[in-house]
This record gives sequence, structure tokens and C-alpha cells, in this order.
Amino acid sequence: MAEMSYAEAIRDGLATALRLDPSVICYGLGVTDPKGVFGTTLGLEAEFGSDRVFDMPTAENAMTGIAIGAALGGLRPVLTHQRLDFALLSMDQIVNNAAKWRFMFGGSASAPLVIRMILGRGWGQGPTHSQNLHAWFAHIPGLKVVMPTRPADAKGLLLSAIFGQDPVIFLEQRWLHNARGETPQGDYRVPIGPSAQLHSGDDLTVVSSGYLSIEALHAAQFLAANGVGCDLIDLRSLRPLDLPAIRASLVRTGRLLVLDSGFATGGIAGEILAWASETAFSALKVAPARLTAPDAPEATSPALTEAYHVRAEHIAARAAQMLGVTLDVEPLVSRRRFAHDTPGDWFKGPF
Amino acid sequence: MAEMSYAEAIRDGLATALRLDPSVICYGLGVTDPKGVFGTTLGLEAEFGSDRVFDMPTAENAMTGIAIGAALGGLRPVLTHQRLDFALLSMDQIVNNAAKWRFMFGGSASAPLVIRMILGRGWGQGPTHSQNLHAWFAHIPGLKVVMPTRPADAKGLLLSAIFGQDPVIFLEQRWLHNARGETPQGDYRVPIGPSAQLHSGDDLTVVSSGYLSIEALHAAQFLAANGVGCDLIDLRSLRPLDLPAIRASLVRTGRLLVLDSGFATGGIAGEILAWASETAFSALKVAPARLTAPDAPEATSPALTEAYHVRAEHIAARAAQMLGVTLDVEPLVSRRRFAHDTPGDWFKGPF
Amino acid sequence: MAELDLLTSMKRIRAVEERIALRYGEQKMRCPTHLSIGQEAVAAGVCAALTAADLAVSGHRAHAHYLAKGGSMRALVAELYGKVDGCCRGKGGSMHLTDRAAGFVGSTAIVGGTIPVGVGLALALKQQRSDAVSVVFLGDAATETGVFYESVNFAVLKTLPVLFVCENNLYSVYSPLSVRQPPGREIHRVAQALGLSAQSGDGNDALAVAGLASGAVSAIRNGAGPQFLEFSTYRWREHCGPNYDNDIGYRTEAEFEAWRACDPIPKLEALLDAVRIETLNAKVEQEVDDAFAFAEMSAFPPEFEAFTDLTSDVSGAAHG
Amino acid sequence: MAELDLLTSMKRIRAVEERIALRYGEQKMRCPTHLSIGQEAVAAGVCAALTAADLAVSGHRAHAHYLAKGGSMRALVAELYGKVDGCCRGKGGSMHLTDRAAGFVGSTAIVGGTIPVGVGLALALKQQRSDAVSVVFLGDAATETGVFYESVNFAVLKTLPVLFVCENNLYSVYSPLSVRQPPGREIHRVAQALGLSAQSGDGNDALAVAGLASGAVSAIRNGAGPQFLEFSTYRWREHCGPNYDNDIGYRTEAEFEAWRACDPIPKLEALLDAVRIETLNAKVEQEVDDAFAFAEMSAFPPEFEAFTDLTSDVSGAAHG
Ligand SMILES: Cc1ncc(C[n+]2csc(CCOP(=O)(O)OP(=O)(O)O)c2C)c(N)n1
Ligand SMILES: Cc1ncc(C[n+]2csc(CCOP(=O)(O)OP(=O)(O)O)c2C)c(N)n1
Ligand SMILES: [Mg+2]
Ligand SMILES: [Mg+2]
Repeated sequence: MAEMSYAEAIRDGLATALRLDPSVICYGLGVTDPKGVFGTTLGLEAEFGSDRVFDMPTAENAMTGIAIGAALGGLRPVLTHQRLDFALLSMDQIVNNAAKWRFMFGGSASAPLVIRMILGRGWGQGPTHSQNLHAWFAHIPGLKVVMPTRPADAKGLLLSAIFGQDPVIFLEQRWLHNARGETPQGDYRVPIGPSAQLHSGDDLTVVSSGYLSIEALHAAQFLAANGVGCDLIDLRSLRPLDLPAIRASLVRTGRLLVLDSGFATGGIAGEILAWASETAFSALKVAPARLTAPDAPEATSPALTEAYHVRAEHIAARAAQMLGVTLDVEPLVSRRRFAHDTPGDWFKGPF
Repeated sequence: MAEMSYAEAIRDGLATALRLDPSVICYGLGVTDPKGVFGTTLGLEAEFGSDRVFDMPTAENAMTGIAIGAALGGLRPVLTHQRLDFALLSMDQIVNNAAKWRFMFGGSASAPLVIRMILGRGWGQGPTHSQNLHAWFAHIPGLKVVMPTRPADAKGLLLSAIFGQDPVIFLEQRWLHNARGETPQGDYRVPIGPSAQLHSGDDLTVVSSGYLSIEALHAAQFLAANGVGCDLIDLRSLRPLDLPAIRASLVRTGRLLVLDSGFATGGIAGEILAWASETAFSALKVAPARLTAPDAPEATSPALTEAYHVRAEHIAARAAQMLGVTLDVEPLVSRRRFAHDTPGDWFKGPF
Repeated sequence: MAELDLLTSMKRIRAVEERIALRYGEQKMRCPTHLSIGQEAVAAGVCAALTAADLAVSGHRAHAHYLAKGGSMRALVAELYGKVDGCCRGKGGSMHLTDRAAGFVGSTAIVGGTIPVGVGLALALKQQRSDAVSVVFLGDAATETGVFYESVNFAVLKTLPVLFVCENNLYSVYSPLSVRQPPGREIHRVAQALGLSAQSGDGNDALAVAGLASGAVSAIRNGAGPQFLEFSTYRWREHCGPNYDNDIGYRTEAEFEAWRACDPIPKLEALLDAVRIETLNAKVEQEVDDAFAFAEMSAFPPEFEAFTDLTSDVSGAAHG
Repeated sequence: MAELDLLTSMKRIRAVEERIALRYGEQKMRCPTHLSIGQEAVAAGVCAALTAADLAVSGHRAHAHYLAKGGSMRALVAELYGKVDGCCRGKGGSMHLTDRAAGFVGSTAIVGGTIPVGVGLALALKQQRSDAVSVVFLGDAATETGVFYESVNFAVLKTLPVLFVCENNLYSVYSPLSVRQPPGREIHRVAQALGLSAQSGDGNDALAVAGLASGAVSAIRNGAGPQFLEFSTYRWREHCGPNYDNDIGYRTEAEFEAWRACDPIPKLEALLDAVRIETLNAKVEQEVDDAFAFAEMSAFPPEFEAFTDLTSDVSGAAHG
């Protein structure tokens, strides 16, 4: 175990994979530059050579197809996009080739590759540097989609993704890169699928993923201090979804609140609500609820992001409402010590 | 009024628009070829000239951006893709530019354009010529998404789309092109948003769209003959969704069954179930349900498509189950007179 | 003997595709099917320069490439019939062919979609210090796609062992080059400007194709980096399906006849003696008979296979 | 007088960007910001050949193009401050600039994203029989994107009135050309092979740029079809943000100093008398003072505007 940041954990996962298996390669815009993709690839080229760790042209679609070909040829590629938004250029290769290769060739081959995508937020990222489009990937048969919250999970899921047999979309929220946590050393793997339970309680099931799980944890702790007990299920994987864990909690609590950093309509939160109402209807004591990003892109001005994001106070307030208890959530707001459009004091821009 | 096929209705809508407004242009692969995109563009080049109606290079991404630029420059472009699957190459332009232009430039301009996408099915279309990815578009703020079922709606929604102020994704299921119906002549418009009610009944609310509405109509009529009354709501628009109409029906029937030709997980059916359970929980007498495509691509072999699609018998059976009545749905199967992987006897391939 | 091998390769393609055309109307091959009749020389000539260790990818019109590369004819026909013995167990159909033993990695149905895949295979070959090459078969329309340029740029940048083979048959579906590319465009010259070594040749002359291909493949094996070959040729039948369509208006009967006069098969037959050709014809017809009999006899895949092969551990279920 | 206009244009860009750099640390301009300092001559020279009826689009590094094309400085600075008087009412930030009155249609943040938009504008101009041209500003990395090639092909095919202006500043973020494009690549030669009339020039010489641009624009107005100009130039400060970063390792101080010696501003100042320059400096400083004062004074947009301008008839609401 070592205490490290989420970015360091990813770097550690990449280095571990590169060390374990010469077929692992790692590329993407800026992977070898002095910033090393927010620190996640720093020093890898020096250690593993520029045949295995390299920069690339601005050509997201072809570079995805190249990863697919490389995977079919026996390599284990990790492609990194500094923003998910840029990967929209590669949806054809991701969906028509990577996701379907195994199926459309009758199981005779598959394209095991990892596509890291970083999701921006706040500080002027604006409409095309902040999209949380994980619901898109989660809609596609043949893909696996993970969105780790904690450094250990980031490392462990990354190693499982790299050494698995499937194309995996690996989603990293920018606001998590500096979050710190105990992380196992060496070849540590977290299976893709099972969720993690971050908090326990019998009154309400909160389902969350990524950075929102941190907000949710604040809310759950605050609620606990106020006599309300929440299960907090951190999904880790958005495809497949750990529906058994949600069901087990829901039959106990009877109340379901799902959080989602993506757009409201057609998001993953909706999918979970739909599934719950369809398959666990009788367990529901009250209407299930979701808190998601609004149905609008994130604007650039800090004046326009304040009301945009779901934060701990909204979660606590909604939980209280679902339980019919009155609760002043103001302490959750006033204890926050940094600007609303940054993940912490350390962040000063420019991106 | 004139009786015409869905394809003819679209052609009529395009011709009407081209006639009404010299700024309308119409292009896409094969738009001017002898087949005229399943007949939907036949003769338009001859009537309106090759400056306004033209073929294009195989370059879906740029040709979408070019439509955006043309729209910003004052034209009203209609871009056609013979399969939705090809449009995956243009998600960057659709999502990062078309959908966001109005928002990210503070409302100072917008890109009114129509992107027609044809959705294949059956007869060996296979994994990359049959995708019903409407949920993707419906997830994106800034887009409108329509999926008409009847010829009149196809024409009327197309004209509204062309002369509106927004980017519209216009989805045509290949299996509907030969469906016939009474269609108003001239500049007939159907507003984008409101659904259409295709059948009425007080026991169950069935929500559907596109070709599935035809299967649903068979089911509803069969159910009616067997004493079960269904409201059948044909959405027409998938973004925005006509939630008021669904609510009005649901509070009356207390039972909700949503059909969706898209993949199960993260689809539009799930969104409607989520919304209903969240906002109309107390109206629900039984668990809401959905019937969707499975979480798998459509395979090529006819042996693998038989169990893939939702058909009238599945809808009727599920409806009966939700009502706790026993019903033999076999007549819905045995009355069908053509191969399961074709929309009718007229279809002999090759695509 | 090179001529006989080339002729055999072309005749196998021609014969199986003529049979497909003949029997397509039976409605048992239920998938969109793009025939290569008229274009066989490119596939045959290029693959003559390859070994089974070399890799290849292609697009929607792939029967010829798959067969010439050594793909199983039985598995091809069974795939068209949607049978479990098809090369994709019936999941892919005509546009998705694969035979890894033969080095035919795969063809897919999205124009341009396998171009980067072929480049990625070349990247893997280079990393593995293999001396095999990766071949990307593409049509003239595929050179209009952005992914072609992106892929070529990377191949040149990294000096990858990849051979791009462009069959310029003048049309994309029913669209002539004139509505898609500027007048005077020479595709191989564009390729050259991107940094590829590029040449063009007569795509209806199998020996000429083989000559250019073996030169290009040797150059690649010698580390000269990616190469591009453009071959002019012509598809005889409709874009998709079994029929002739010179009557529907997008091209002329005269143009077709001029190209038919350049049929690559008689050109090569003229160099061989009649007896050998007779023997060959009989052998090929028998192989085709066998492949169709095999396909007809093969079972359909079980229904549940519609929901398998999604990921390494998940099967779906009908009607979510 | 052409020199004075060019100098004015460059100085306005330089001055406002130097002020942005100076004040960026205050954390009031809270958005990623890409400065053009060092590259002003291209924007100034090209826009000198245009009128307000001509249209332009650009990418992430767009301040210079927006200002040179006539965009409002106040609206630019207010946009960086996220204020309601910004050119996008605070929704877009530095990477999204628009001033339709000036013919600056828009800049966006996805590399290559506005290239087809500019071509589409040219299509509209041609349909409307306008004699205006559409200008697409792009960087060297944008010529690696597939959409560039697709867009150029269509522009050439349809003889559209579009001028592509490529600022080759040797880098994409911290990545030199060597890791992105093959050695010896000359971007304008690739453009030429695609069918564009293409030239290259010194991007740090505003008069030279203006000369090439006015030739290209006249050719377009005379129906010669799309043109491509490549200008070599250099960005002085970090890719994104206000600082110098020659110390972090991706480029050398010596390289930077060599390019700084080619500063386009003194080159032009040398042709003008000192008094005029003094007057100009004062005027420009005052305009910058005014723009910042305006931005500081401007209000933030009301919170509900985070959820407006989605479609013509829909506003969203917070927390779906
Ligand atoms: C991205 C994409 N756009 C459109 C199509 C439809 N389509 C199928 S084949 C084809 C023609 C391709 O022409 P070419 O590359 O010259 O190959 P050919 O058919 O002539 O062998 C087209 C446009 C497709 N499959 N994929
Ligand atoms: C599609 C896409 N990929 C990656 C990025 C990240 N990115 C932002 S600016 C930039 C560099 C572009 O370089 P160039 O076009 O040469 O312009 P310059 O910054 O040198 O002016 C990159 C790669 C992006 N915005 N869009
Ligand atoms: Mg062709
Ligand atoms: Mg640059």
C-alpha cells in the first residue's frame, strides 16, 4: 500500500502493465510531453522506450482504428484522450469496429484495448471540454465502461482493462486526478463489474459514480450525523452495471436515489431507475429519484456553472425529502473552502 | 390528401421544401443516383438542379460540418445518410458543433439543418447496417430527434424540421418506406414534439415509435378484440418527448408499457420508465415495463434475427401479463404472411 | 508456375461469384452481397506476392481478397447462407469475412473502416519485429474518407510495413468519380504527396499486378516503409446484388463492353495451354459445387447465438 | 495606408493579449486561453485582404483572427471574464468567439472542427452568388485531421470560394512536428496535391502575408476556386495560458530567441515614423484599458442562462 493521487495511481497502473507485458503500448496526444497528461504518463517513455510509449498526430478516428488493429495483431494498446469530447471523432471506430469485432466475426477474435478519456469540469472548460457522455458508451453492446472514483480502483480497474479480452472505455474525471488514497502496489486488479460500497445505512440507497461519489460521501456522512442512514454504492463500472448489489440494498432500504454527472435525459441514472421500477417495483417505498446534470451543456462563465452541478447539499436535501425529514443542509455549503468551479485550492487553471 | 408510401411522402416533403424556398438544398450519397435513396429523392435533381440537389464524396464528417456552415450562411440543408451507422463518423460535427452552436455562441446564431438517417433491419443488414441509435441523439441537448411512423407524419415532420431553427435528426426506418397512408398535399407541417395517439383504451398505456408502432397497432387491435383496451401513443419525436401525453394516459390506465427498437440498456424506453416512476409513481398500478431490442447487435443470418425483434405477439403477451389476463397470442403469429426478416412480400433484397 | 497460380486464383473467385449470382434469386443467401467479377486480377496478383504470415483487411467487396489470400471457400459460402459453419458463424454475412489461418484478418462494411485497422496490424508486426506485411484493400471512394489520410500519415510517420491497394473501378455505388473527386485527380499522386511510395497499374492484368505487388512487398520487407498501389479496373455487375445494371442510367453499356474486353481471365488463359485450362476449370467448378453443397448442408446457428460473443464474459438475452 | 493598418491590427492583438497575460493570474478570466503573441502578422495580413462581407472561422487560438477580422475587443475581453456582454454572453469563453457583424462567424475548441464549417459557408456564398469569400484559419496540427482532407476535397470539387490559412508554428501543444508528421512534409505541397492552389510564405512578415492573401482572395473572387496559404510562424508563450514555457523541455530558449528576433511588429515599425507609432501605441493602450474596464464593469449573466439557448423553443432546468 502507498498513499498516492488518482493521477499517480493511473501512472502506476500503466507502468505496472508496461513492465509486466511487452505487448502493452501506450499512446495519445501529449503522452510523452512534459505535462504527461496531467501526470498520468510522466516518465513512461523514458522507462519503456518510444516504441511503446508515444505521442500521436491529431487524428482520433484513425488512431482508434490503429489501436484496434494493433490489438488484433496481439498488442495491448492504451489510447488516451485528454478530453472525452475529442473521442467523438472516433465513434465509428469505437462502435462499428471495436465494440462489434467479437460479435460480427462470430467470436473468432476480439479487440482488447483501453481507451482512456478524461472528463473536464469547471474553470471554463465549457461546452466541448466537459461532456460526461458515459451513457453513450454504456448503451453499446460489446463495450465495457468504467468510471473509477478512488485511486486504488483507478489502478486496479486499469490493470483489469489492459489485461482483459474486451474493449474498455476508461473514464477519468479531471476533478479526481488530485484526490489521494491508499493504493496497493504491484499488479493489483479490480474486476470490472462489481460496485464498491462506500457507506452503509438502512434508510436509502444512493447509487453514484466518479467524482459524484465524493460529493455523495460527504452527503452520506452528513446524513448519518443527522440520523439518516444511506447505502452509498459507487458503481465503478457503468457497463456492466452491478444490478445485484443495487437490488440487495434496495430491498433493504426501499428508497433509491441515483446520481449521474451526465445529461438527464437518457442517462445512466434513468436506466437504473427504469430497471428498478421494472424489476423491484414492490420494494420501492417511495418514488425513486435521480439527480443528474441538467439537459444543457456546461457553459464557460463561472456564473453559469454554480447552479449546474449536483453537489453534496443537493444530495442530502433530496435524500431528506425522500425520507420526509427536515434537514438544514447549509453546513455542507458553508464548510466548502474553495471556488465552486475548482476541485480544490490547488487548481489555478488554465485547464 | 393523396394515398402514398412513406418514401413518396418524404420525396413529396423534400420537393415541397425545395419549391417553397430557394435556400433549401438536399445532398447525400446517392441522392441523385438512379435509385434515389429508396425513392425518396427521385427526380429532385432534374426538377431543382444540381446546384441544389447533389451527390457527395464518402466523407460523412466533413459533409455534416459543411451542412452546418451552409446553415449558418443562410441555407437550409438536408443531408441524407443511407444508414444511420455511417453517421457515426460525424458525431463530432453533430454533437460538438450542430447541437451546441446556439448554446455556445450565446444564442446569437443557430444551425438549422436536417440530417436524415435510414435505419436498416433484417435481410442480412447485420451489425453495422441496422443500428437504432436514436437514444444517443435523444441524449444530446440542442438536437431535436424525430422518428415518424406514418407517411403523413414523415412529410409533415420533415417540413417542420427543414423550416425550423434547430438541427433535427430525422430517423426513417427502412421497413417503413413502403408503408402507405393518406398524406396531405402541399406545405403540410406536423409540429415537432407532440405525439400521436394511434389507438385508445383504458387498461394500458403503450408508448412506441417508428416501425414498432405498426407492430403495436396490430397488438392493440388484437387486444381490443380480446377485451383489453390500450392507449397507443406514437411518440413521433424522441427529443423532445411528449411527456404530458404519456402522463395523461398513464394516470387513466395506471399501466405503462414502452417499446423501443434500440438496445435495452440506456435506451429511450428506459428514460420513459424512469420519468414515470419518478414523477407518476402513485399512478402506477403495476410495475412499468419495456420491450426493446436486446443488448446485442443484429446478426446477419436469418436464423439469428427471428428471436431478435419485438413483434406484435410479444407486445400483446406482455400487455396481457401486465393485466393478469390469459391470452393466446398465436393468431398474431400465424396471420403473418411473409418472412420474418422482411417488411413484406415486396422485399427481395439485396438491401 | 506463376501464371497458373494467378489464373487459378482468379477462376476460383469468378466461379464462386458467378454461382452466387446464379443462385442469389433463391433467397437463401439473405444478405447484401457485393461481387468482384471483373476485378479478380487485383486480388489474385497482390496475394500472389504474399504468404499466409502476411495479413490483409478489406471492405464491403471482399470475397476476392478473402479467397485470394487463402480464405476457405466453404466458410465463405456458408457465411452467405447464414450458417453456423460460415466464417463468422452466420453473424457477419458477405461483408464480414475472416480467416485468421490464412492471414485474412477481416473485412467490414463501413467504407474506410478497416484502413486504420490494417495500419494497426502493421504497427503490431513492426513491434514484434516480424517481416510480414499488412495489406489494406480499398476502393476509390475510400480515398475520400478522412480516416484514409489520418491512417496514411501515421503509417508514413512510423515507417510501418503496410501496403495500400486501391482498386479504382470508377464508381462508388452508382456515383461516378466526377461527383466525388475533382477532375484530374490521380489517387496515387495524392498518396505520393502524403509520403507514400506510390505507383499505378493496369488492374485487369494479373501479371502486371503481381509484378508491382511483389516489388512493393519486397520494398516493405526491406524496410522502405509503406507503399501504395492504385489499379484501374471495373466491376461488371451491379454495386450490390447479382444483376447487370448498365441499363439503369449511371453508366453506359459501351463503357461496360469496353471493360469486358479487358477481362483479366482470357488474357492469362492465352498464355496457357487449353488442356490445363480445361482441367483447372473442372477442378474449380468442383470446388464451387462442394462449397455450395457444404453451405446448404450446414446447420443454422442456434437461436441463442444471436446474443453471444458480446464481450468475453457476457451473453445478452432476447428483448431487454 | 497599408503599413499603418497592418501595424494597428497587430498592435491591438499584441496589446490585448499582453494585458490578458498580465492579468490572467488574478483568476478572474477563468477559462483556457490560447494566446497568439508572435503570430499576429498572419491574422493582420490575411484580414487586410478581406471586407466585412467576407466570412471567417477559426479554432482554439482565435483572438487574433477575431480582432483582425473586426471583432469587438470589448466583447472579447468580457467573454474571457464570463460576463453577459461577452460575445457569447459568457457561454463560450476564449475558444468560442463570434462577431457576425464583422463577418467572424465563429471559432470552436475542437481541432479541425470549423474547417468544414468554413467550407459550408463558402457553399452558401456560392449558392447566393455572393462575391465574398470564406476564410478558414487553422494550425499545423489541423492538417493531421481527417476532416481537413474531406473538406478540401469538397471545396475543390465544387470550386468553392474558400481560403485556407494554415499557421504552421511547429507545435501542437508541446508536440513538435516530428512526432506528428513525416520528415520533409511540406503542408502546402500536400494541399496542392489535393487540388488546391497553394503557396507558402513568411508568417512573421505582415506585408508579405497581406500580399499573398490579397492575391489569393482576388483569385477566389475571380472564380479560380479554393486557395491554400501556409505561413511559418511561432507562438511565444505556452500553448494555453499566460506564461513562457521554454524551460519545461519541449523546445529550446535558443529556438524561441531566434523566432523572437523575427517579431513582426518592429519589422513594420521600421517602415513608419516614430511619432505615428507613439500615437498608435497610446490609442491601442487606451482601447485595451477601455475593454478591460468594460469587462470588469459588465454583469455576470443571470444563473438561468445556464439553461437557455438550447433549441429555438426549449430551456432546460437545473438538475434533471
Ligand atoms: C461510411 C460509409 N458511407 C457510405 C457507405 C455506403 N457504401 C457502401 S459501398 C459504397 C461504395 C464504396 O465505393 P468504393 O470504395 O469505390 O468501392 P467499390 O464499391 O467501388 O468496390 C458506399 C458509399 C458505407 N458503407 N460506409
Ligand atoms: C480533436 C481534438 N484533439 C485534441 C485537442 C487538444 N488540442 C487543443 S489545441 C491542440 C493543438 C493544435 O495545434 P495546432 O493546430 O498546430 O494549433 P496551435 O495550437 O499550434 O495554434 C490540441 C491537440 C482538441 N482540442 N481537439
Ligand atoms: Mg469504386
Ligand atoms: Mg501549431
